Amino acid sequence: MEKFKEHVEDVTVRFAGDSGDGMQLVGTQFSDSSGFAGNEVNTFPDFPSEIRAPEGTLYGVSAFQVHFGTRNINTTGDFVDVLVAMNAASLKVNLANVRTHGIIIVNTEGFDERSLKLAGYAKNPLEDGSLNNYQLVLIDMGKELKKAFIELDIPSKLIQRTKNIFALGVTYWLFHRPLEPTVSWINKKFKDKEDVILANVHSLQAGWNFAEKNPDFKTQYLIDRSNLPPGKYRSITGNQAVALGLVVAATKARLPLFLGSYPITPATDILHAISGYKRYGVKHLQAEDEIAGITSALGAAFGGSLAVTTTSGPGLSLKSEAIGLAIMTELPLIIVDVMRAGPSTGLPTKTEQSDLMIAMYGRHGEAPMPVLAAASSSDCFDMTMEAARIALKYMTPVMLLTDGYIGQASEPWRIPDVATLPDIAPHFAEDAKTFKPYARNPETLGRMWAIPGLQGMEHRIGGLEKEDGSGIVSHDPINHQKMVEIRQRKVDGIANDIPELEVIGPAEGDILLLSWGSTYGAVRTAVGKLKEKGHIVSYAHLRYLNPFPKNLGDVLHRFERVVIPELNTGQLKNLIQAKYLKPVIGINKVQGKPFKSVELEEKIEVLLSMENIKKWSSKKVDIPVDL
Amino acid sequence: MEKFKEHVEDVTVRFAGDSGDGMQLVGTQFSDSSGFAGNEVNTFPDFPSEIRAPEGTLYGVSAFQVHFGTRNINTTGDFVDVLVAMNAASLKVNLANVRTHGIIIVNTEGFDERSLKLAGYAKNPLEDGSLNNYQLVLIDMGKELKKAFIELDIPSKLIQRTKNIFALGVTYWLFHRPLEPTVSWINKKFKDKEDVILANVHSLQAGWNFAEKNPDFKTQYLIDRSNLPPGKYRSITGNQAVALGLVVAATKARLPLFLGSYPITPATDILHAISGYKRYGVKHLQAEDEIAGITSALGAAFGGSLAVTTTSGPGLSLKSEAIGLAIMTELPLIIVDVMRAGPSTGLPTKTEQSDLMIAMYGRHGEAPMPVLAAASSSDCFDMTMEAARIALKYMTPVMLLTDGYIGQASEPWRIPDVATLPDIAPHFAEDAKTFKPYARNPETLGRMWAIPGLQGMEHRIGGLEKEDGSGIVSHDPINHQKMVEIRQRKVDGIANDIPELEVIGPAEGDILLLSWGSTYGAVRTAVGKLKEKGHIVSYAHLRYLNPFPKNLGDVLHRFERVVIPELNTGQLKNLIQAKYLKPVIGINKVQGKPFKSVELEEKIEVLLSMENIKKWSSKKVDIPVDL
Amino acid sequence: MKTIIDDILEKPHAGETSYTAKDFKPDVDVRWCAGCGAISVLSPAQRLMPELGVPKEKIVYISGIGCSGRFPYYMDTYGFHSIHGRALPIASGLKIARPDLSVWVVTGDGDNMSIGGNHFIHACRRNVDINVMMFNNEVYSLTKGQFSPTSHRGQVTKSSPLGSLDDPFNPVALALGASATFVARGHDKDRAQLQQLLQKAHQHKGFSFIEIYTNCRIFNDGAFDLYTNADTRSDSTVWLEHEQPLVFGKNKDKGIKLDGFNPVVIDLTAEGNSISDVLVHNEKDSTLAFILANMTYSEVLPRPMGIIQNLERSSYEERVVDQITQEVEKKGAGSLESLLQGGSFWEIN
Amino acid sequence: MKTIIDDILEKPHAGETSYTAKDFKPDVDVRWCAGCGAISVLSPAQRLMPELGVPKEKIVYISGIGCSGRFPYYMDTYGFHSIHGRALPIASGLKIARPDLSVWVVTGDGDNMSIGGNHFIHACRRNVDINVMMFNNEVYSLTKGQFSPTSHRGQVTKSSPLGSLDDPFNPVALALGASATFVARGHDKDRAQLQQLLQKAHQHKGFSFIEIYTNCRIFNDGAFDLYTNADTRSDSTVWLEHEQPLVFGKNKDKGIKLDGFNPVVIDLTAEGNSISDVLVHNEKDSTLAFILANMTYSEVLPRPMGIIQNLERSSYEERVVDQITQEVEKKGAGSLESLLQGGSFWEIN
Ligand SMILES: Cc1ncc(C[n+]2csc(CCOP(=O)(O)OP(=O)(O)O)c2C)c(N)n1
Ligand SMILES: Cc1ncc(C[n+]2csc(CCOP(=O)(O)OP(=O)(O)O)c2C)c(N)n1
Ligand code: SF4
Ligand code: SF4
Ligand SMILES: [Mg+2]
Ligand SMILES: [Mg+2]
Repeated sequence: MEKFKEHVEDVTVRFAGDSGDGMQLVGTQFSDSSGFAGNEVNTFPDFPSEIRAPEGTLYGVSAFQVHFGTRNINTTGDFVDVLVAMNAASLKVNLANVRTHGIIIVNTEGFDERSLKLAGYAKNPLEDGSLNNYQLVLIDMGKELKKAFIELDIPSKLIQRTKNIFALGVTYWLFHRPLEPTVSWINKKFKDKEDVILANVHSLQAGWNFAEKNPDFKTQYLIDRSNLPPGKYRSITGNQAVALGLVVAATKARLPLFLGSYPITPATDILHAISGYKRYGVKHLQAEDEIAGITSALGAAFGGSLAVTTTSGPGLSLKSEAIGLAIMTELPLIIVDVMRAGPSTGLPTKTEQSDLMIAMYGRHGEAPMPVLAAASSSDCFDMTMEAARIALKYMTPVMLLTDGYIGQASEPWRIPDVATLPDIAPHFAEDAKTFKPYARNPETLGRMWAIPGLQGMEHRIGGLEKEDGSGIVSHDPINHQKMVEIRQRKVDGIANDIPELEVIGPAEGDILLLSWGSTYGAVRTAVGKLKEKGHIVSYAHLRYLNPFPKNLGDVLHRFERVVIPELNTGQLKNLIQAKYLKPVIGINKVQGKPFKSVELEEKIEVLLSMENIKKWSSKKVDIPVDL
Repeated sequence: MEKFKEHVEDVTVRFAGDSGDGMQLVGTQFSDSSGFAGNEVNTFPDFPSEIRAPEGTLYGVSAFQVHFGTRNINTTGDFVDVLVAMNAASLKVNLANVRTHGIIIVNTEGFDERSLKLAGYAKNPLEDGSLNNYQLVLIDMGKELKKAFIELDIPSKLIQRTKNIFALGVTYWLFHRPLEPTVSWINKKFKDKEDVILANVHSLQAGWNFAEKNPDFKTQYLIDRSNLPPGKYRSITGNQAVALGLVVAATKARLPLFLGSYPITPATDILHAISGYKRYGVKHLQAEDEIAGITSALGAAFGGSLAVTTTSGPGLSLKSEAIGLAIMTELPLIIVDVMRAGPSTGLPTKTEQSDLMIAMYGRHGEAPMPVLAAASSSDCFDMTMEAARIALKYMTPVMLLTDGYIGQASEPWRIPDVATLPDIAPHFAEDAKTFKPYARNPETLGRMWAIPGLQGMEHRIGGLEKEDGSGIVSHDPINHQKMVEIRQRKVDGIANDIPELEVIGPAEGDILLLSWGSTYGAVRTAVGKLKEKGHIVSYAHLRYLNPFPKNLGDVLHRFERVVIPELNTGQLKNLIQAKYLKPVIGINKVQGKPFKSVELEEKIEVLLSMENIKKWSSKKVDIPVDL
Repeated sequence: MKTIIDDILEKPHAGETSYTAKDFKPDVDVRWCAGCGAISVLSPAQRLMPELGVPKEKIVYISGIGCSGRFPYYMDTYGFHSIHGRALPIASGLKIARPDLSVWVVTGDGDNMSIGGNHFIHACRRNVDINVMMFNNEVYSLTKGQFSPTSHRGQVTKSSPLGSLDDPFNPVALALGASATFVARGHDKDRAQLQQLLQKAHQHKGFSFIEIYTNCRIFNDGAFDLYTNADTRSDSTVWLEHEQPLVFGKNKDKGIKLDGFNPVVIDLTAEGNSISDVLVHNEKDSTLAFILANMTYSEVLPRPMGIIQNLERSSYEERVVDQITQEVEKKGAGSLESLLQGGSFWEIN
Repeated sequence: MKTIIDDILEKPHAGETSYTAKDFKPDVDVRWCAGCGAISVLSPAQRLMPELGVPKEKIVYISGIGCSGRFPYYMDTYGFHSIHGRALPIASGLKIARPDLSVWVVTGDGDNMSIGGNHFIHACRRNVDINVMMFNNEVYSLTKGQFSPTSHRGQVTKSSPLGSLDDPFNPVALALGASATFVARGHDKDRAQLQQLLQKAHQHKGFSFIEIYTNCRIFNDGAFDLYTNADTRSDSTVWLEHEQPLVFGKNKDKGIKLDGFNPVVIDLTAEGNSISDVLVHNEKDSTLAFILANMTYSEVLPRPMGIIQNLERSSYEERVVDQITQEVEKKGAGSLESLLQGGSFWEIN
C-alpha cells in the first residue's frame, strides 16, 4: 500500500502505560533519536507518585511526553498529537490532552474486562464510538510480536517484555526516525545478553515493519532538520545539568567540590549524579538531614571547597537557620532548590514556582542573599556556573532556583568546550601581615577567604555580629547598622556584574511580558504565536531575582502594562511591585503543572483586547486585577 | 537645711552598676513604687550579654531604666535625668545618654584605681572636671552605711550588701516615692530572715535620710498622680503578659493549654512563667529543639489543646517547615516570636523588628498565615488573646510578633476583670454523620476541629494536598489551585473580623506616620511633641500585619506621604508598597536598640520642611528615599 | 477547670469488645507495591486493634514521610501523616496533652533514624507512653532508593553507586543507649509473632520501640530473607522469651552460651553441652539487653528477635499529671484572679 | 586535578615543636564567669596543642552556642563559633573536605545532647576523625538556667520550678549505643588527667567523644563536687586504665568486682577479697564499656572516669579518600570531556 508523506513543523508524542510498561525508557529513546535526527526536542517524564502502584490502576499510569520539531521547541507541547496507550487506564488519564483528530495507538491487550474496570470504563472506549474524533490504531501487540518472532528461537516471556520497544518501532516509522541510536543503545545496555539484544532489536524492527504495512497508518510524517549550531549534542535534564555545572565550576575555580545533601524529590537526582563522580575527586556526604546537609557544606566551604547543598521545598525550610549563618560568616555556598508544589508536603512530585519568597525572605533578621533562577533544563548548567561565580567572587551563599519540571524534563544541550569557558577566581587572603578576617575587596565588598592551612591567618568566625574589618564579635549599635548595610550593599552591588535585562520586541509600548524560571519556554512560545498573529508584545525573562538586573526599573516603566505569568499566586509580582511601585498583572497557575503556551496566548489576547482597563495603571489607588 | 520642691511632668532614672550590684532589683522596686504612687511608668532592664562578666568591666555593666511621670509615658525615656552609678564602668557606659545638667549620683567606692583602669579612665572623672555639666552627688555608700548602722547589731557583710537599697532610698527621697511597697516586698521576700529584713529596711530609710540631710540635694521633685482609670494595677513585661494571656485565653475557650518550647533569649521568660503554672493545669514540654517544640504543640492541637510555641529568630527559622504543616492541616496554633537582632546569632540580647518578612514568607510553597504584633508590654496580653481567638475561629496557626524590648520592658497594667472578657469559642465538629474533615464554615472558611475521642469522626490529616471537603489526599490539579486559593482567602477574610485602622489626627493630609510593634511608644511620643510644636501629623499603628485592616489601602491613599519608622531596613514598607503600590518613606534603625522619640521627631521635622520633595510621590518612577 | 475535652471524654464511648479487624480497614486501596512488607505488617496491626479494649476513637496513628508514612491511611482510626522525621514529637505532644489516647507511631529507618534521630533518642529517654513501629527496610524507598542509616557498609544504592561508606546504626543498641524501656524486634513474615509484640508494646506503660524488618520489594528486595524466610529463619534467628533459655535451630538443638561477655553458639546435641549451659533471657537486665543487641550484625550468631528489654519506669505523661495533681493538692487549684495580680499590685481609685 | 588547596598545602608549614602554650592564647579577655569550669578546661587544651605536632594553622576549633561555644575565641587557631547544635556537621564537612586538619569540637550538654543530638549520634556512627569535648554542666547556662538533657529528675531550674520531670541521658551510654569508637569522661578539677584524655582523643583515629564535667558556678554550682573535689573524688570515682584492675578509694583499697553482669564494690582489705577478684579494664570490650557506662547514675558505685572504650575502625574521611583513589586507579581520573558527553551524544555539523 502506498503511503503519503507529509512535512510537519513540530509534533508531540506521548507514551503512556502502566508503571511496569517501560514508558520512560521508550520515551527517552524517542527523544534521543529525535535529537540525533537533528531536531529540537523537549521532553517530560510524568510518573506516578506511587513507587509501584497496582497494575492497571489510574494512579499507576506512567507517561513520557516528547515534543520535537524543526524550530521553537521550548515546551513539552501543549497538546498531544500522538498518544501511545498501552492499557485502558493510560488512555483514560491521557485522553483529555490529545488533540482532536490526533492519532491514538492502542495496545488492545490492555483493554480486557479487568483493565477496563480498573480504569473506571463502563464500556470499552475502543468500541463504543467515543473515540470517533481521533485516528485510532488498534494493535494486539502480543499477537503481532508472536507473529514477528515466529522464526526465532527466543523465549516467549522475553518477547512479551519488548512490547514497549515494538510500540517505539511503530512511532519510529510514523516519524521516520533513525533506528541506529536505539539499536546501539540496546547493544550497549544488554551487553553479553545476546538473547535480549536480539529480542529488542527485532521487536523494534517489527514495530517499524508493522506500521509500514498496516493500512491504518496512511501517512508518514517528516520533520525537517533544525538549524542548530554545529557541535556535539546530548540530551540533558536540569538536574543533570546542575551536577555537571558544579563539576565544571569547581574545575574552573580550581577548587575541590563538596556536596552535603539529604535526598528529596525532585532534587535527589543531583545527589545521585554527584555520588557517581568519584573519578572527578568529588566528595559528598549524604547527611542525616537537611540541616546537616547544609552545615556540612558550610564546614567544607570554611575549608576551601566549592560547597553545595541541594534540596526541595521542605528541605529548604529546614535550612533557613543555617543559611543565615552562611550569610553572617560570608562564606561561599551554593544552595540549589528544585521547587515542587507546596505548602508542606504538598504535591511532592509536581512542579511549582512557589519558593521565590522563601528564597528571598525565609530567614530571621536582615539576611539578604543572591537568588538566581534557571530558565530551562540546559540553562541549569549556565546558571549553576553563575551561582558558583557569584558565590566565590562575593563570598556569599547563593540560591539557585530550578523546579521539578525543568529538573526532570530534558532537552538537547550543545556540549560546551570546557577550555573556552571562563575561569572563576576565588579570592583567597594572601598577606598574613595585613590580614583581617572582615576586610573587604572595595569593589565587590566580598571579604577574603582565609582557610585553615594558611599560615598566620588564624581567626575565628561565627554567627554573632562582627566588627567591620577585624571581624571581632561586636555589640556596638552603630557597627551593627553598618554591617547590616554592608551585607545588603554587597548583594545589591552584584547588579553591576550581571547582564542587563534584554527585551525581545519593542523596547517600550503597551505590554511587557516578564517571566522567570521554567515558564520561559511556554512564554516564549506564546509570544511567538502572538507575533505570528500580528500582535505587538514585548518579552523579557529574568534569570536574576536578587539583585534584579539594574535596568529592570527602567524597562518596567517604559511599558503601560507589565504582565507576569507565574506558577504561584504572584510572588515575582509582589517583589516587583514592592521595589518598583509598578503595578503588575499576574497570570497565575498553581496546579502542579507548567503553563501551556496556549493558555498564556489566550490570556494575553484578552488583555490586548481590554481597552477599557488598558489605562488602569494611571489610576493611583487601584490594584491590578490578576488574570 | 531647707529644700526646694519642684513639680515635674516626667523623669527618667537609670540605675547602673556591676552585674553583681543588684541594679535590676532596685530598678524594679523603683518602678513598682512609682506605679503605686499613681504614675505612668515604663521601664527597661539592660543587662550584659555575659552571664557574669568579671567585676568592674565595661561589658559587665548592668542597668535598669525607669521612665515615669504624669502622662504620655510611652517609652523608657530618651535621655536620663538621674543616673545612679555604682562604679566607674557604669558611669563610662551610661554617661553619653545623661541629659546636660542631669543628676549623677555616684558611689565613690567604685572609683578606686583598679575600677578606673578597668573602665578605661586615665583620670578620675569625679575629679578632673569632666562632669562639670552635671549635678554630681558623691557618696561613699560604704561609709554612710556604716554610720547609719552604728547602733544596730548587724554583721557588716550583710550591711554592705544593701548598698543598692541605700541608693534606692536616696532616689526615693529625691522623687518623694512611698517606701511602703518596698518595705512590704522586703518583708515578703526575706520572710523569716529577720536580720536581712532589718538590714534592708534600715538601709532604705538610711538612704532617704541621707538625701534629706545632704546639702548636695537641693531640690525634691514632685510628680503629680496620673489620671489613670481606677482599678487594680501591676507592673508587667511583655513576656509575662503573653504567659498570662495564654492562660486566660485557654480559660475563656475552655481548653487545656499546652506549650511546646525550647529556651532561647529573649523568649525564655514565657516558658519560665508557664512552667510555674501547674496549679492552672497548664502542660508544657521543654522540648529537645525548636522543631520538637512546635511539632509537640501541633500534636497537642490535634488533640484539642490551645497549643502554643514560643521562640526567637533562630528558633523561628527552624520552625519553618512545621509551620507549613500547621497551615496545611489547618490546626489552631499560636507561634510567639520575641524578635531579637539578627541575622544568625546576631546580637542575641538586643531588640529588632526584623522578623516580619520571615513571619510572612518564611515557608516553602504558598503558605499564608495571620501575623499580629503587640505594641507594648501590656498590649502583649491583648494580642495574645487575639491570636488565640483567630487561631481557634479560623483553624490556623497565628504568628504573634513581640520583641526583646517589650518582652523585657515593663509598664503598669490594669488587671482585667476576667469575668468581663469575652469568651472564645472553638469550633468542634458535632455531627458524626455529616462530618467531613475539610468541610468549612462558609463564613470563616475554617474547618471543624474533630479531635480524637469524638466518636465516628475518625479521619486522617497530613501535609499532602487535600481534596476540598473530604480531606482525602488529592493530586488533582484543579483541586490544588482551589485549595491554595481557599487557604489564602481564609486568611484574607480575617480582615472582616478585626478592627479597622484608626487614624489619630486628621484623616487625610500631607503626612501619615504608620508604625507597628514596639515602636508604638516612641512614635506616639514623637507625634505628641510634634503636635505641641504645632505640626500637623497623622498617626496610625498597625497591630495586624496579615491580613492588614481592610481600610488600610484607603487610609494610605488619603495621604500625600506615608512614613514608616521600623527597627529594620524597611520590611513593613516593602509589604505596603507591594500590596498598595503606595510609596513609603522609611525611617530605619538597625542598632539593636529602640527608637528614641526625639530621633523620630527630628526626622519628621526634616520631612515637614522638605517642600521640594513633598510632591515626589506623583512622580511615577521614583523610589522614595529613606531617612 | 473543666474543659471541653473533659466534656467530650465524659460522653459514653463504644464498648470494649464490639470491634472486629474489619472495623479498622478504611475503604481505600492500599497503595504500597504488591508484595511490600508493609502490607504484611498492616494486618496484624488491624487484627490487634479490637483486642486492645480501647474505643476506636481513642486510637491515633501518627507517621512521618516515607513509604511507611502511608500507614495511617490504612487504619481506620484517627491519624496524622505528618512531615519527615517529626512523628515522635507530634505523638509526644498529643499523648502528654491527652493521656487517655492510645498513640501509635509508624515510621521508617530513614524517618526515625536519619532525620528523626534526635526525636527518637529523646523519646526513648522521656518514656512517653507511645508505641513505635519502625519499618526497617534498610533503604529510603519513597525517594526511590538511597542508602539509609541502617544500610550496611558497601550497599549499592542510587546515592552510593560504588557502595555506601557509612556503618549502620544498630537500632536496638541505639534505643538501649538512649535508655528506652521497651525494645523489641520482629519482622514482616511472621504475623502472629508480630501481633504478639505489638500487644506487649501496648501493654507496656511508657515508650515502646519495635524494629520491624520490612522487605522493600523494589529497592532492597530480600535484604532480610535469611532472617525471615520460613526455611532459614530458625537457624539464623533466636526468639527471645522472658526467663527462657536462648535455644534455636530447626530442631531447637542449638543454644547461646556466654563466654565471658561473648555469646557463642553451642550444639546441644554435642557431648558435654546441656540446656543448663544456655543463657536464659531476662527482659529486665539491661546489660544482657546490650549483649543481645550486639549480636545483631554478627556473622556467626543468630539474630535476636522478640522482646530484648522491658523495664518498668513511670511514663512521662503520668509524671506531668502527677506534678499538676500534687501541686493542686498542695496549694489548691489556681485562681485566675491571683494569677493576674501576680506578686504585687496596687489600686487606683 | 590539582586544586588551589593543594597549592596551599604544599607550601612549607611551621615545624612541629616550635610552639608553647602561649602561642595558643589570643589577646582577648576570657569572658566566662570567674570560677567557671570552662576556664579550667581551657588551659590543658592550650597546653596540649604544642604537643600535637600539628602546625597551628592546621588546627580548627568548632563550637555551637552556649557558654561552651565561646571556647574558640580563647584558642588562637582557626575557629568557627557556629549555631546551636550544629558544630558536628560543620566539623564533619570540614574534616571530610580537609583530612589534613586537626578538627576539634567544643560543645555543651544542651548543644550536643539536646538540639544537636541527631548530629551527635550520626557522628558517632560515621566515625569521622573529630575530637569532641562536651562541657557537661547539667544545665543550660547561656540562657540562664534551664534543665538540660543531662539534668537529673527533680532538678529545680527556671523552667522546672517544681523539679524537672525528665530522666537524663547517660552521655556515655548514648555514645556507645550509637557505636562511637572512642568514649571517655573527665572533669574540670584535674587538668593533668584531662590533658591526657585530650591527647588520647587526638591520637585515636576516628570520632572521639570526651564528656567533661564542667562546673557552672552560676546556675548549677557544685553539681559534680562529689566526683571532682580532691577530698571526695577518690572514693566516689574510679579511674580507668587499660588492662588495669578497677581499684579506687583514698588508699586504693576498694575494687569493682562483677557479680554476673552487675558491678559491686569490694573491700580489698577484707578477708577473702583480693586484687585478682577485681575487674580488669579493657578498652576494646564493648560489653564491658556498657557495664561501665551503666555505673554512671548508680548511688552505690563509683563513677567511672577515663577512657571507657577505645576501638579501632577506619575513619569516614579515610574511606571517602580511599573510594576516590580506588576508583581513579581503576578507571583513571575522569576527563571533563567524557563527563559532559555522558552516555550518548550526537553531532550536528
Ligand atoms: C524534610 C524532608 N526531607 C526529605 C524528604 C524526602 N523523603 C521522603 S521519605 C524519605 C526517606 C524515607 O525513608 P524511610 O524512612 O526509610 O521510609 P521508606 O520509604 O523506606 O519506608 C525522604 C528522604 C521529605 N519528604 N522531607
Ligand atoms: C536555634 C537556637 N535555639 C536556642 C538557642 C538558645 N540557646 C543558646 S545556648 C542554649 C543552651 C546551652 O546549653 P549548653 O549547651 O548546655 O551550654 P552551656 O551554656 O551550659 O555551656 C540555648 C538553648 C539558640 N541560640 N539557637
Ligand atoms: S517501594 Fe518498597 S517500601 Fe515502598 S511500597 Fe514499594 S515495596 Fe514497599
Ligand atoms: S554561666 Fe556557668 S557555664 Fe556560663 S560562664 Fe558562667 S559559670 Fe560558666
Ligand atoms: Mg526505609
Ligand atoms: Mg550546659
